[in-house]
Amino acid sequence: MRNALALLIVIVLAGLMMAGVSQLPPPGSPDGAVHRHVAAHYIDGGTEAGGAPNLVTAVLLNYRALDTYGEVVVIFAALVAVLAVGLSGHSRGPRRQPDELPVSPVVDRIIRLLAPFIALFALFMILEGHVLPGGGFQGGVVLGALLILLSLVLGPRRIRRMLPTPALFWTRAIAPLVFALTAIAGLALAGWLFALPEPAWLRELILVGLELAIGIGAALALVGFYLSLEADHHD
Amino acid sequence: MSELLLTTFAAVLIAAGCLFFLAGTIGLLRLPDFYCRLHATTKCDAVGAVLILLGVALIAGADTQTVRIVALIALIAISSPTAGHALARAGWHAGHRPWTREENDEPE
Amino acid sequence: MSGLLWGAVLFLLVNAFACLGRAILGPTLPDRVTAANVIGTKTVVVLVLLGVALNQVIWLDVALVYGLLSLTVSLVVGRLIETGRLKGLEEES
Amino acid sequence: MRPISLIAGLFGFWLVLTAGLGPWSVVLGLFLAGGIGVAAARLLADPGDRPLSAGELVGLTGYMFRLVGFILPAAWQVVRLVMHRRIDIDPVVIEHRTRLRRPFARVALANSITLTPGTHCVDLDGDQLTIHCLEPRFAEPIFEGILEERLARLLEPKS
Repeated sequence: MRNALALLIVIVLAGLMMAGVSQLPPPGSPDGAVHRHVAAHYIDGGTEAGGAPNLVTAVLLNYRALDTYGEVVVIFAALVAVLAVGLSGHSRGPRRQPDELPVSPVVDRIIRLLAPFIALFALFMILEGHVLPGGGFQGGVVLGALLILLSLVLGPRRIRRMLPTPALFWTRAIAPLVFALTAIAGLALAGWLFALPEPAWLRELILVGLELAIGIGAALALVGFYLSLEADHHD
Repeated sequence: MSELLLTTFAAVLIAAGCLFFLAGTIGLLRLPDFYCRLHATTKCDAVGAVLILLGVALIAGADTQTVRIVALIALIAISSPTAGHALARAGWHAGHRPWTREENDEPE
Repeated sequence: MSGLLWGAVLFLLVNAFACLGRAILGPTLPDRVTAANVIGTKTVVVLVLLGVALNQVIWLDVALVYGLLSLTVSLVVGRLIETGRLKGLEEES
Repeated sequence: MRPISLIAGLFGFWLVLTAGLGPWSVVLGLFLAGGIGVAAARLLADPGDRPLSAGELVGLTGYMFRLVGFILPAAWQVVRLVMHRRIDIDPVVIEHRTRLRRPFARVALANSITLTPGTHCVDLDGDQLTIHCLEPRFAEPIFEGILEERLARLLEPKS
Protein backbone atom coordinates (compact mmCIF):
# COMPACT_ATOMS: atom_id res chain seq x y z
CA MET A 1 0.00 0.00 0.00
CA ARG A 2 2.71 2.44 1.01
CA ASN A 3 4.75 1.36 -1.99
CA ALA A 4 1.81 2.02 -4.28
CA LEU A 5 1.37 5.45 -2.74
CA ALA A 6 5.08 6.23 -3.17
CA LEU A 7 4.92 5.08 -6.78
CA LEU A 8 1.89 7.30 -7.39
CA ILE A 9 3.67 10.33 -5.94
CA VAL A 10 6.76 9.66 -8.02
CA ILE A 11 4.68 9.31 -11.19
CA VAL A 12 2.80 12.55 -10.50
CA LEU A 13 6.02 14.43 -9.77
CA ALA A 14 7.72 13.00 -12.84
CA GLY A 15 4.71 13.98 -14.94
CA LEU A 16 4.84 17.54 -13.63
CA MET A 17 8.56 17.75 -14.32
CA MET A 18 8.18 16.39 -17.85
CA ALA A 19 5.38 18.89 -18.48
CA GLY A 20 7.69 21.64 -17.27
CA VAL A 21 10.54 20.43 -19.42
CA SER A 22 8.36 20.26 -22.50
CA GLN A 23 7.61 23.98 -22.04
CA LEU A 24 11.30 24.88 -22.19
CA PRO A 25 12.75 26.25 -25.41
CA PRO A 26 14.82 23.59 -27.20
CA PRO A 27 18.33 23.52 -25.73
CA GLY A 28 20.79 25.62 -27.67
CA SER A 29 18.10 27.47 -29.64
CA PRO A 30 19.43 31.01 -30.08
CA ASP A 31 16.11 32.79 -29.51
CA GLY A 32 15.33 31.45 -26.03
CA ALA A 33 15.01 34.18 -23.43
CA VAL A 34 18.00 32.80 -21.55
CA HIS A 35 20.23 33.10 -24.57
CA ARG A 36 19.08 36.50 -25.67
CA HIS A 37 19.37 38.38 -22.39
CA VAL A 38 20.97 36.54 -19.50
CA ALA A 39 23.70 34.60 -21.25
CA ALA A 40 24.79 37.58 -23.31
CA HIS A 41 25.17 39.64 -20.17
CA TYR A 42 27.16 36.90 -18.41
CA ILE A 43 29.46 36.43 -21.36
CA ASP A 44 30.02 40.17 -21.77
CA GLY A 45 30.84 41.05 -18.20
CA GLY A 46 31.07 37.73 -16.39
CA THR A 47 34.78 37.26 -16.23
CA GLU A 48 35.42 40.81 -15.11
CA ALA A 49 32.64 41.16 -12.60
CA GLY A 50 32.89 37.59 -11.37
CA GLY A 51 36.55 37.79 -10.52
CA ALA A 52 37.24 34.29 -11.81
CA PRO A 53 39.20 33.58 -14.98
CA ASN A 54 36.65 30.92 -15.88
CA LEU A 55 33.11 31.86 -16.83
CA VAL A 56 31.47 28.73 -15.38
CA THR A 57 33.09 29.40 -12.02
CA ALA A 58 32.05 33.04 -12.17
CA VAL A 59 28.43 31.99 -12.68
CA LEU A 60 28.56 29.25 -10.05
CA LEU A 61 30.25 31.21 -7.28
CA ASN A 62 29.09 34.72 -8.02
CA TYR A 63 25.92 35.23 -10.05
CA ARG A 64 24.43 32.06 -8.64
CA ALA A 65 26.25 32.01 -5.32
CA LEU A 66 22.96 31.76 -3.43
CA ASP A 67 22.09 28.59 -5.36
CA THR A 68 25.49 27.13 -4.66
CA TYR A 69 25.09 28.05 -1.01
CA GLY A 70 21.82 26.13 -1.00
CA GLU A 71 23.50 23.07 -2.51
CA VAL A 72 26.26 23.19 0.07
CA VAL A 73 23.67 23.34 2.85
CA VAL A 74 21.79 20.37 1.34
CA ILE A 75 24.94 18.24 1.33
CA PHE A 76 25.67 19.25 4.91
CA ALA A 77 22.12 18.40 5.96
CA ALA A 78 22.45 14.97 4.28
CA LEU A 79 25.63 14.35 6.26
CA VAL A 80 23.94 15.33 9.52
CA ALA A 81 21.00 13.04 8.76
CA VAL A 82 23.23 10.06 7.97
CA LEU A 83 25.34 10.65 11.06
CA ALA A 84 22.19 10.74 13.19
CA VAL A 85 20.94 7.44 11.71
CA GLY A 86 24.40 5.88 11.82
CA LEU A 87 24.97 6.82 15.44
CA SER A 88 21.66 5.36 16.57
CA GLY A 89 22.56 2.11 14.78
CA HIS A 90 25.91 2.18 16.47
CA SER A 91 24.52 2.05 19.98
CA ARG A 92 22.17 -0.85 19.17
CA GLY A 93 24.49 -2.92 16.97
CA PRO A 94 26.18 -6.05 18.28
CA ARG A 95 29.80 -5.51 19.27
CA ARG A 96 32.29 -7.33 17.12
CA GLN A 97 35.93 -8.11 17.64
CA PRO A 98 38.34 -6.00 15.58
CA ASP A 99 39.06 -7.57 12.21
CA GLU A 100 40.71 -10.95 12.15
CA LEU A 101 41.04 -10.71 8.39
CA PRO A 102 43.74 -8.31 7.17
CA VAL A 103 43.11 -6.31 4.02
CA SER A 104 44.30 -8.03 0.83
CA PRO A 105 48.01 -7.34 0.22
CA VAL A 106 47.17 -6.63 -3.43
CA VAL A 107 44.72 -3.88 -2.49
CA ASP A 108 47.11 -2.59 0.16
CA ARG A 109 50.16 -2.24 -2.11
CA ILE A 110 48.20 -0.79 -5.03
CA ILE A 111 46.66 1.88 -2.79
CA ARG A 112 50.10 2.73 -1.38
CA LEU A 113 51.34 3.14 -4.95
CA LEU A 114 48.43 5.24 -6.22
CA ALA A 115 47.63 7.37 -3.16
CA PRO A 116 50.22 10.16 -3.70
CA PHE A 117 49.02 10.68 -7.26
CA ILE A 118 45.37 10.72 -6.19
CA ALA A 119 46.25 13.30 -3.51
CA LEU A 120 47.97 15.52 -6.06
CA PHE A 121 45.04 15.17 -8.47
CA ALA A 122 42.56 16.13 -5.72
CA LEU A 123 44.58 19.21 -4.79
CA PHE A 124 44.85 20.11 -8.47
CA MET A 125 41.07 19.97 -8.84
CA ILE A 126 40.52 22.10 -5.72
CA LEU A 127 43.25 24.72 -6.17
CA GLU A 128 42.95 25.18 -9.93
CA GLY A 129 39.21 24.69 -9.72
CA HIS A 130 38.47 28.37 -10.18
CA VAL A 131 40.43 28.41 -13.42
CA LEU A 132 38.87 25.25 -14.81
CA PRO A 133 35.09 24.92 -14.55
CA GLY A 134 33.62 23.63 -11.30
CA GLY A 135 36.59 22.03 -9.62
CA GLY A 136 36.10 22.42 -5.89
CA PHE A 137 33.40 19.85 -5.43
CA GLN A 138 34.95 17.12 -7.60
CA GLY A 139 38.31 17.74 -5.97
CA GLY A 140 36.72 17.35 -2.56
CA VAL A 141 35.05 14.11 -3.59
CA VAL A 142 38.40 12.73 -4.79
CA LEU A 143 40.01 13.85 -1.52
CA GLY A 144 37.28 12.04 0.41
CA ALA A 145 37.77 8.90 -1.70
CA LEU A 146 41.48 9.11 -0.98
CA LEU A 147 40.89 9.29 2.78
CA ILE A 148 38.59 6.26 2.56
CA LEU A 149 41.20 4.30 0.58
CA LEU A 150 43.84 5.27 3.15
CA SER A 151 41.58 4.03 5.93
CA LEU A 152 41.63 0.61 4.20
CA VAL A 153 45.43 0.58 4.36
CA LEU A 154 46.11 2.31 7.66
CA GLY A 155 42.94 1.29 9.50
CA PRO A 156 39.97 3.56 10.30
CA ARG A 157 41.42 4.24 13.74
CA ARG A 158 44.39 6.11 12.32
CA ILE A 159 42.21 8.13 9.99
CA ARG A 160 40.01 9.05 12.96
CA ARG A 161 43.11 10.09 14.88
CA MET A 162 44.23 12.22 11.93
CA LEU A 163 40.83 13.91 12.02
CA PRO A 164 40.27 14.54 15.74
CA THR A 165 36.61 14.83 16.68
CA PRO A 166 36.33 18.50 17.79
CA ALA A 167 38.19 19.72 14.71
CA LEU A 168 36.12 17.39 12.54
CA PHE A 169 32.95 18.65 14.17
CA TRP A 170 33.59 22.22 13.02
CA THR A 171 35.33 21.52 9.70
CA ARG A 172 32.37 19.39 8.59
CA ALA A 173 30.39 22.60 8.66
CA ILE A 174 33.14 24.59 6.95
CA ALA A 175 31.43 24.96 3.58
CA PRO A 176 28.15 26.46 4.87
CA LEU A 177 30.06 28.60 7.38
CA VAL A 178 32.51 30.08 4.87
CA PHE A 179 29.71 30.72 2.39
CA ALA A 180 27.60 32.45 5.02
CA LEU A 181 30.57 34.59 6.09
CA THR A 182 31.27 35.64 2.50
CA ALA A 183 27.63 36.48 1.94
CA ILE A 184 27.36 38.56 5.12
CA ALA A 185 30.69 40.30 4.53
CA GLY A 186 29.47 41.29 1.07
CA LEU A 187 26.22 42.62 2.54
CA ALA A 188 28.02 44.61 5.21
CA LEU A 189 30.75 46.06 3.00
CA ALA A 190 29.08 46.61 -0.34
CA GLY A 191 25.38 46.39 0.34
CA TRP A 192 24.38 43.08 -1.27
CA LEU A 193 24.93 39.39 -0.53
CA PHE A 194 28.10 37.85 -2.00
CA ALA A 195 29.45 41.20 -3.18
CA LEU A 196 33.15 40.80 -3.87
CA PRO A 197 35.67 43.53 -2.96
CA GLU A 198 37.43 45.60 -5.57
CA PRO A 199 41.03 44.55 -6.21
CA ALA A 200 41.01 41.60 -8.61
CA TRP A 201 43.54 39.51 -6.69
CA LEU A 202 41.44 39.74 -3.52
CA ARG A 203 38.38 38.53 -5.42
CA GLU A 204 40.35 35.63 -6.80
CA LEU A 205 41.63 34.78 -3.33
CA ILE A 206 38.09 34.74 -1.96
CA LEU A 207 36.95 32.46 -4.76
CA VAL A 208 39.84 30.07 -4.03
CA GLY A 209 38.76 30.15 -0.40
CA LEU A 210 35.20 29.25 -1.39
CA GLU A 211 36.47 26.39 -3.58
CA LEU A 212 38.61 25.11 -0.73
CA ALA A 213 35.62 25.23 1.62
CA ILE A 214 33.43 23.33 -0.86
CA GLY A 215 36.19 20.79 -1.42
CA ILE A 216 36.94 20.15 2.24
CA GLY A 217 33.24 20.05 3.07
CA ALA A 218 32.58 17.46 0.34
CA ALA A 219 35.58 15.36 1.40
CA LEU A 220 34.54 15.28 5.04
CA ALA A 221 30.93 14.51 4.14
CA LEU A 222 32.10 11.46 2.16
CA VAL A 223 34.50 10.31 4.88
CA GLY A 224 31.78 10.86 7.48
CA PHE A 225 29.40 8.58 5.54
CA TYR A 226 32.05 5.89 5.29
CA LEU A 227 33.23 6.05 8.89
CA SER A 228 29.69 5.86 10.22
CA LEU A 229 29.03 2.79 8.02
CA GLU A 230 32.34 1.30 9.11
CA ALA A 231 31.65 1.98 12.81
CA ASP A 232 28.26 0.35 12.64
CA HIS A 233 29.11 -3.04 14.06
CA HIS A 234 32.44 -2.45 15.43
CA ASP A 235 34.72 -0.42 17.73
CA MET B 1 46.85 10.05 -47.02
CA SER B 2 48.56 9.31 -43.75
CA GLU B 3 45.69 11.13 -42.05
CA LEU B 4 43.27 8.63 -43.58
CA LEU B 5 45.51 5.75 -42.49
CA LEU B 6 45.59 7.09 -38.92
CA THR B 7 41.82 7.49 -38.77
CA THR B 8 41.30 3.99 -40.16
CA PHE B 9 43.67 2.56 -37.57
CA ALA B 10 41.87 4.46 -34.79
CA ALA B 11 38.53 3.18 -36.09
CA VAL B 12 39.83 -0.41 -36.02
CA LEU B 13 41.05 0.04 -32.43
CA ILE B 14 37.73 1.51 -31.28
CA ALA B 15 35.73 -1.21 -33.03
CA ALA B 16 37.90 -3.92 -31.47
CA GLY B 17 37.47 -2.31 -28.06
CA CYS B 18 33.69 -2.31 -28.53
CA LEU B 19 33.82 -6.01 -29.44
CA PHE B 20 35.65 -6.82 -26.21
CA PHE B 21 33.19 -4.75 -24.18
CA LEU B 22 30.33 -6.65 -25.81
CA ALA B 23 32.00 -9.96 -24.87
CA GLY B 24 32.34 -8.72 -21.30
CA THR B 25 28.67 -7.83 -21.17
CA ILE B 26 27.57 -11.18 -22.61
CA GLY B 27 29.92 -12.97 -20.23
CA LEU B 28 28.50 -11.04 -17.30
CA LEU B 29 25.00 -12.10 -18.29
CA ARG B 30 25.60 -15.71 -19.38
CA LEU B 31 28.36 -17.24 -17.24
CA PRO B 32 27.13 -19.45 -14.41
CA ASP B 33 28.63 -17.91 -11.28
CA PHE B 34 30.19 -14.82 -9.81
CA TYR B 35 33.84 -15.95 -10.21
CA CYS B 36 33.41 -16.88 -13.88
CA ARG B 37 31.69 -13.55 -14.54
CA LEU B 38 34.66 -11.76 -12.98
CA HIS B 39 36.97 -13.60 -15.41
CA ALA B 40 35.01 -12.14 -18.32
CA THR B 41 34.53 -8.62 -17.02
CA THR B 42 38.06 -8.03 -15.71
CA LYS B 43 39.88 -9.04 -18.88
CA CYS B 44 37.43 -7.64 -21.38
CA ASP B 45 37.03 -4.33 -19.56
CA ALA B 46 40.76 -3.75 -19.27
CA VAL B 47 41.48 -4.65 -22.89
CA GLY B 48 38.39 -2.97 -24.31
CA ALA B 49 38.91 0.28 -22.43
CA VAL B 50 42.61 0.47 -23.26
CA LEU B 51 41.99 -0.21 -26.97
CA ILE B 52 39.25 2.41 -27.24
CA LEU B 53 41.31 4.98 -25.32
CA LEU B 54 44.32 4.33 -27.60
CA GLY B 55 42.09 4.86 -30.64
CA VAL B 56 40.70 8.09 -29.18
CA ALA B 57 44.24 9.27 -28.36
CA LEU B 58 45.18 8.75 -32.03
CA ILE B 59 42.23 10.89 -33.12
CA ALA B 60 42.93 13.60 -30.53
CA GLY B 61 46.56 13.85 -31.64
CA ALA B 62 49.32 15.49 -29.58
CA ASP B 63 47.34 17.62 -27.18
CA THR B 64 46.63 18.18 -23.49
CA GLN B 65 43.84 15.67 -24.05
CA THR B 66 46.30 12.94 -25.01
CA VAL B 67 48.34 13.07 -21.81
CA ARG B 68 45.15 12.76 -19.77
CA ILE B 69 44.12 9.76 -21.85
CA VAL B 70 47.52 8.17 -21.17
CA ALA B 71 47.00 8.76 -17.44
CA LEU B 72 43.57 7.11 -17.72
CA ILE B 73 45.06 4.11 -19.54
CA ALA B 74 47.60 3.67 -16.73
CA LEU B 75 44.83 3.98 -14.13
CA ILE B 76 42.63 1.37 -15.84
CA ALA B 77 45.55 -1.04 -16.40
CA ILE B 78 46.31 -0.92 -12.66
CA SER B 79 42.80 -0.65 -11.23
CA SER B 80 40.91 -3.23 -13.30
CA PRO B 81 42.74 -6.37 -12.06
CA THR B 82 42.91 -4.92 -8.54
CA ALA B 83 39.17 -4.31 -8.38
CA GLY B 84 38.54 -7.78 -9.87
CA HIS B 85 40.74 -9.36 -7.23
CA ALA B 86 39.15 -7.36 -4.39
CA LEU B 87 35.64 -8.49 -5.40
CA ALA B 88 36.70 -12.13 -5.87
CA ARG B 89 38.37 -12.13 -2.46
CA ALA B 90 35.26 -10.56 -0.91
CA GLY B 91 33.08 -13.34 -2.27
CA TRP B 92 35.62 -15.97 -1.23
CA HIS B 93 35.82 -14.83 2.38
CA ALA B 94 32.06 -14.30 2.59
CA GLY B 95 31.80 -18.02 1.85
CA HIS B 96 30.63 -17.93 -1.77
CA ARG B 97 31.27 -21.44 -3.15
CA PRO B 98 32.41 -21.61 -6.79
CA TRP B 99 30.15 -23.26 -9.34
CA THR B 100 31.49 -26.62 -10.50
CA ARG B 101 30.50 -28.82 -13.40
CA GLU B 102 29.92 -31.95 -11.28
CA GLU B 103 27.28 -30.32 -9.13
CA ASN B 104 25.45 -28.60 -11.92
CA ASP B 105 25.55 -30.75 -15.00
CA GLU B 106 23.53 -28.28 -17.00
CA PRO B 107 25.22 -24.89 -17.36
CA GLU B 108 23.09 -21.73 -17.11
CA MET C 1 35.14 10.50 -37.69
CA SER C 2 32.89 12.10 -35.12
CA GLY C 3 30.22 9.66 -36.32
CA LEU C 4 32.57 6.88 -35.23
CA LEU C 5 32.86 8.38 -31.74
CA TRP C 6 29.09 8.82 -31.41
CA GLY C 7 28.49 5.28 -32.64
CA ALA C 8 30.87 3.92 -30.01
CA VAL C 9 29.12 6.00 -27.33
CA LEU C 10 25.72 4.62 -28.33
CA PHE C 11 27.05 1.05 -28.43
CA LEU C 12 28.60 1.35 -24.97
CA LEU C 13 25.43 2.86 -23.52
CA VAL C 14 23.37 -0.08 -24.81
CA ASN C 15 25.98 -2.40 -23.27
CA ALA C 16 25.81 -0.57 -19.95
CA PHE C 17 22.06 -1.01 -19.82
CA ALA C 18 22.47 -4.72 -20.54
CA CYS C 19 24.90 -4.91 -17.60
CA LEU C 20 22.23 -3.28 -15.46
CA GLY C 21 20.32 -6.54 -15.97
CA ARG C 22 22.95 -8.40 -13.94
CA ALA C 23 22.81 -5.71 -11.26
CA ILE C 24 19.06 -6.24 -10.97
CA LEU C 25 19.10 -10.06 -11.20
CA GLY C 26 21.93 -10.41 -8.68
CA PRO C 27 21.59 -13.00 -7.17
CA THR C 28 24.27 -12.02 -4.64
CA LEU C 29 25.71 -8.67 -3.61
CA PRO C 30 29.14 -9.36 -5.19
CA ASP C 31 27.36 -9.93 -8.51
CA ARG C 32 25.70 -6.56 -8.25
CA VAL C 33 28.92 -4.79 -7.36
CA THR C 34 30.65 -6.47 -10.31
CA ALA C 35 27.93 -5.15 -12.60
CA ALA C 36 28.33 -1.66 -11.11
CA ASN C 37 32.09 -1.85 -11.63
CA VAL C 38 31.66 -2.82 -15.29
CA ILE C 39 29.18 -0.01 -15.86
CA GLY C 40 31.71 2.35 -14.24
CA THR C 41 34.43 1.39 -16.70
CA LYS C 42 32.04 1.91 -19.61
CA THR C 43 31.06 5.31 -18.23
CA VAL C 44 34.70 6.38 -18.08
CA VAL C 45 35.21 5.42 -21.71
CA VAL C 46 31.98 7.15 -22.74
CA LEU C 47 33.09 10.35 -20.98
CA VAL C 48 36.41 10.27 -22.84
CA LEU C 49 34.70 9.67 -26.17
CA LEU C 50 32.28 12.55 -25.56
CA GLY C 51 35.09 14.79 -24.32
CA VAL C 52 37.02 14.30 -27.54
CA ALA C 53 33.93 14.46 -29.78
CA LEU C 54 32.78 17.74 -28.20
CA ASN C 55 36.33 19.01 -27.65
CA GLN C 56 35.94 19.51 -23.89
CA VAL C 57 39.18 18.74 -22.03
CA ILE C 58 37.38 19.08 -18.70
CA TRP C 59 35.37 15.92 -19.41
CA LEU C 60 38.59 13.94 -19.34
CA ASP C 61 39.20 15.25 -15.81
CA VAL C 62 35.69 14.15 -14.93
CA ALA C 63 36.51 10.73 -16.42
CA LEU C 64 39.58 10.50 -14.16
CA VAL C 65 37.46 11.42 -11.14
CA TYR C 66 34.86 8.84 -12.14
CA GLY C 67 37.49 6.13 -12.65
CA LEU C 68 38.97 6.81 -9.22
CA LEU C 69 35.54 6.72 -7.58
CA SER C 70 34.66 3.49 -9.37
CA LEU C 71 37.87 1.87 -8.11
CA THR C 72 37.21 3.17 -4.59
CA VAL C 73 33.69 1.75 -4.57
CA SER C 74 34.88 -1.71 -5.65
CA LEU C 75 37.68 -1.85 -3.09
CA VAL C 76 35.61 -0.49 -0.22
CA VAL C 77 32.49 -2.57 -0.85
CA GLY C 78 34.74 -5.62 -1.33
CA ARG C 79 36.31 -4.90 2.04
CA LEU C 80 32.94 -4.40 3.76
CA ILE C 81 31.68 -7.70 2.32
CA GLU C 82 34.74 -9.74 3.25
CA THR C 83 34.74 -8.52 6.85
CA GLY C 84 31.04 -9.28 7.13
CA ARG C 85 29.77 -5.71 7.62
CA LEU C 86 27.66 -6.12 4.51
CA LYS C 87 25.97 -9.47 4.13
CA GLY C 88 27.11 -10.70 0.73
CA LEU C 89 25.25 -13.95 0.23
CA GLU C 90 21.74 -13.43 1.43
CA GLU C 91 19.29 -13.23 -1.41
CA GLU C 92 17.40 -10.02 -0.91
CA SER C 93 13.64 -10.16 -0.73
CA MET D 1 58.50 4.50 -4.26
CA ARG D 2 61.63 6.28 -3.14
CA PRO D 3 60.90 9.88 -2.04
CA ILE D 4 63.10 11.48 -4.72
CA SER D 5 61.64 9.54 -7.66
CA LEU D 6 58.15 9.92 -6.17
CA ILE D 7 58.49 13.71 -5.97
CA ALA D 8 59.86 13.83 -9.51
CA GLY D 9 56.99 11.66 -10.72
CA LEU D 10 54.40 13.77 -8.90
CA PHE D 11 55.83 16.99 -10.32
CA GLY D 12 55.74 15.50 -13.82
CA PHE D 13 52.09 14.55 -13.27
CA TRP D 14 51.36 18.11 -12.09
CA LEU D 15 52.96 19.60 -15.22
CA VAL D 16 50.86 17.27 -17.34
CA LEU D 17 47.67 18.27 -15.54
CA THR D 18 48.29 22.03 -15.57
CA ALA D 19 49.80 22.32 -19.07
CA GLY D 20 49.73 26.02 -19.92
CA LEU D 21 48.49 27.52 -16.67
CA GLY D 22 51.36 29.92 -16.02
CA PRO D 23 54.46 30.22 -13.80
CA TRP D 24 52.70 30.39 -10.43
CA SER D 25 51.17 26.99 -10.88
CA VAL D 26 54.65 25.55 -11.53
CA VAL D 27 55.84 26.91 -8.17
CA LEU D 28 52.67 25.62 -6.50
CA GLY D 29 53.26 22.24 -8.14
CA LEU D 30 56.82 21.97 -6.82
CA PHE D 31 55.56 22.83 -3.36
CA LEU D 32 52.69 20.30 -3.45
CA ALA D 33 54.77 17.51 -5.00
CA GLY D 34 57.43 17.98 -2.33
CA GLY D 35 54.87 18.03 0.48
CA ILE D 36 52.97 14.97 -0.72
CA GLY D 37 56.22 13.11 -1.44
CA VAL D 38 57.53 13.65 2.10
CA ALA D 39 54.15 12.83 3.68
CA ALA D 40 53.81 9.65 1.60
CA ALA D 41 57.32 8.54 2.54
CA ARG D 42 56.41 8.88 6.23
CA LEU D 43 52.86 7.57 6.12
CA LEU D 44 52.72 5.05 3.29
CA ALA D 45 56.09 3.32 3.33
CA ASP D 46 55.58 -0.44 3.16
CA PRO D 47 56.76 -1.82 6.53
CA GLY D 48 57.98 -5.14 5.09
CA ASP D 49 59.63 -3.95 1.90
CA ARG D 50 62.16 -1.47 0.54
CA PRO D 51 60.68 1.27 -1.68
CA LEU D 52 60.59 0.82 -5.44
CA SER D 53 63.36 2.59 -7.32
CA ALA D 54 62.85 4.53 -10.53
CA GLY D 55 64.68 1.81 -12.49
CA GLU D 56 62.36 -0.88 -11.12
CA LEU D 57 59.31 1.20 -12.08
CA VAL D 58 60.60 1.55 -15.65
CA GLY D 59 61.21 -2.19 -15.64
CA LEU D 60 57.66 -2.85 -14.44
CA THR D 61 56.25 -0.64 -17.20
CA GLY D 62 58.21 -2.65 -19.75
CA TYR D 63 56.95 -5.84 -18.10
CA MET D 64 53.36 -4.65 -18.53
CA PHE D 65 53.94 -4.01 -22.22
CA ARG D 66 55.28 -7.54 -22.63
CA LEU D 67 52.31 -8.83 -20.66
CA VAL D 68 50.06 -7.61 -23.51
CA GLY D 69 51.10 -10.80 -25.31
CA PHE D 70 49.19 -12.68 -22.60
CA ILE D 71 46.32 -10.26 -22.04
CA LEU D 72 45.11 -10.01 -25.64
CA PRO D 73 44.76 -13.82 -26.01
CA ALA D 74 43.02 -13.84 -22.62
CA ALA D 75 40.39 -11.37 -23.76
CA TRP D 76 40.04 -13.11 -27.12
CA GLN D 77 39.49 -16.42 -25.33
CA VAL D 78 36.64 -14.81 -23.38
CA VAL D 79 35.15 -13.52 -26.63
CA ARG D 80 35.16 -17.04 -28.13
CA LEU D 81 33.90 -18.60 -24.92
CA VAL D 82 30.83 -16.42 -24.49
CA MET D 83 29.85 -16.51 -28.16
CA HIS D 84 29.40 -20.31 -28.07
CA ARG D 85 25.86 -21.59 -27.93
CA ARG D 86 26.68 -23.77 -24.96
CA ILE D 87 29.23 -22.45 -22.49
CA ASP D 88 31.67 -25.26 -21.89
CA ILE D 89 33.75 -24.70 -18.77
CA ASP D 90 34.95 -26.77 -15.84
CA PRO D 91 36.06 -24.30 -13.15
CA VAL D 92 38.48 -25.35 -10.43
CA VAL D 93 40.20 -23.50 -7.61
CA ILE D 94 43.91 -24.23 -7.20
CA GLU D 95 46.58 -23.23 -4.73
CA HIS D 96 50.02 -22.12 -5.78
CA ARG D 97 53.05 -21.34 -3.64
CA THR D 98 55.15 -18.60 -5.22
CA ARG D 99 58.89 -18.45 -4.76
CA LEU D 100 58.87 -14.64 -5.02
CA ARG D 101 59.82 -13.13 -1.68
CA ARG D 102 59.24 -9.42 -2.15
CA PRO D 103 55.66 -8.37 -1.27
CA PHE D 104 55.35 -6.02 -4.21
CA ALA D 105 56.57 -8.72 -6.61
CA ARG D 106 53.84 -11.04 -5.29
CA VAL D 107 51.23 -8.33 -5.82
CA ALA D 108 52.43 -7.79 -9.39
CA LEU D 109 52.25 -11.56 -9.94
CA ALA D 110 48.68 -11.71 -8.57
CA ASN D 111 47.52 -8.95 -10.90
CA SER D 112 49.31 -10.55 -13.87
CA ILE D 113 47.56 -13.84 -13.14
CA THR D 114 44.21 -12.06 -13.08
CA LEU D 115 44.90 -10.74 -16.58
CA THR D 116 46.25 -13.95 -18.15
CA PRO D 117 43.91 -16.44 -19.89
CA GLY D 118 41.47 -18.43 -17.81
CA THR D 119 42.90 -17.57 -14.40
CA HIS D 120 41.78 -15.11 -11.73
CA CYS D 121 43.57 -14.48 -8.46
CA VAL D 122 41.13 -14.93 -5.57
CA ASP D 123 43.43 -14.58 -2.58
CA LEU D 124 47.03 -13.82 -1.74
CA ASP D 125 48.22 -14.69 1.74
CA GLY D 126 51.97 -14.69 2.34
CA ASP D 127 53.39 -16.82 -0.47
CA GLN D 128 50.11 -18.68 -0.97
CA LEU D 129 48.03 -17.78 -4.04
CA THR D 130 44.46 -19.01 -4.42
CA ILE D 131 43.52 -19.02 -8.09
CA HIS D 132 40.18 -19.64 -9.78
CA CYS D 133 40.66 -21.30 -13.20
CA LEU D 134 37.96 -21.66 -15.85
CA GLU D 135 39.50 -25.03 -16.75
CA PRO D 136 42.26 -27.03 -15.06
CA ARG D 137 44.57 -26.75 -18.09
CA PHE D 138 44.80 -22.96 -17.73
CA ALA D 139 46.73 -23.44 -14.49
CA GLU D 140 49.72 -25.02 -16.25
CA PRO D 141 51.52 -21.80 -17.28
CA ILE D 142 51.33 -20.66 -13.65
CA PHE D 143 53.05 -23.80 -12.40
CA GLU D 144 55.66 -23.40 -15.14
CA GLY D 145 56.39 -19.97 -13.65
CA ILE D 146 57.25 -17.84 -16.69
CA LEU D 147 55.82 -14.70 -15.13
CA GLU D 148 57.48 -15.42 -11.79
CA GLU D 149 60.80 -15.78 -13.58
CA ARG D 150 60.44 -12.37 -15.23
CA LEU D 151 59.31 -10.64 -12.03
CA ALA D 152 62.15 -12.20 -10.06
CA ARG D 153 64.67 -10.88 -12.57
CA LEU D 154 63.10 -7.39 -12.36
CA LEU D 155 62.45 -6.96 -8.67
CA GLU D 156 64.68 -9.46 -6.85
CA PRO D 157 68.20 -9.14 -8.24
CA LYS D 158 70.53 -11.75 -6.74
CA SER D 159 72.71 -9.66 -4.50
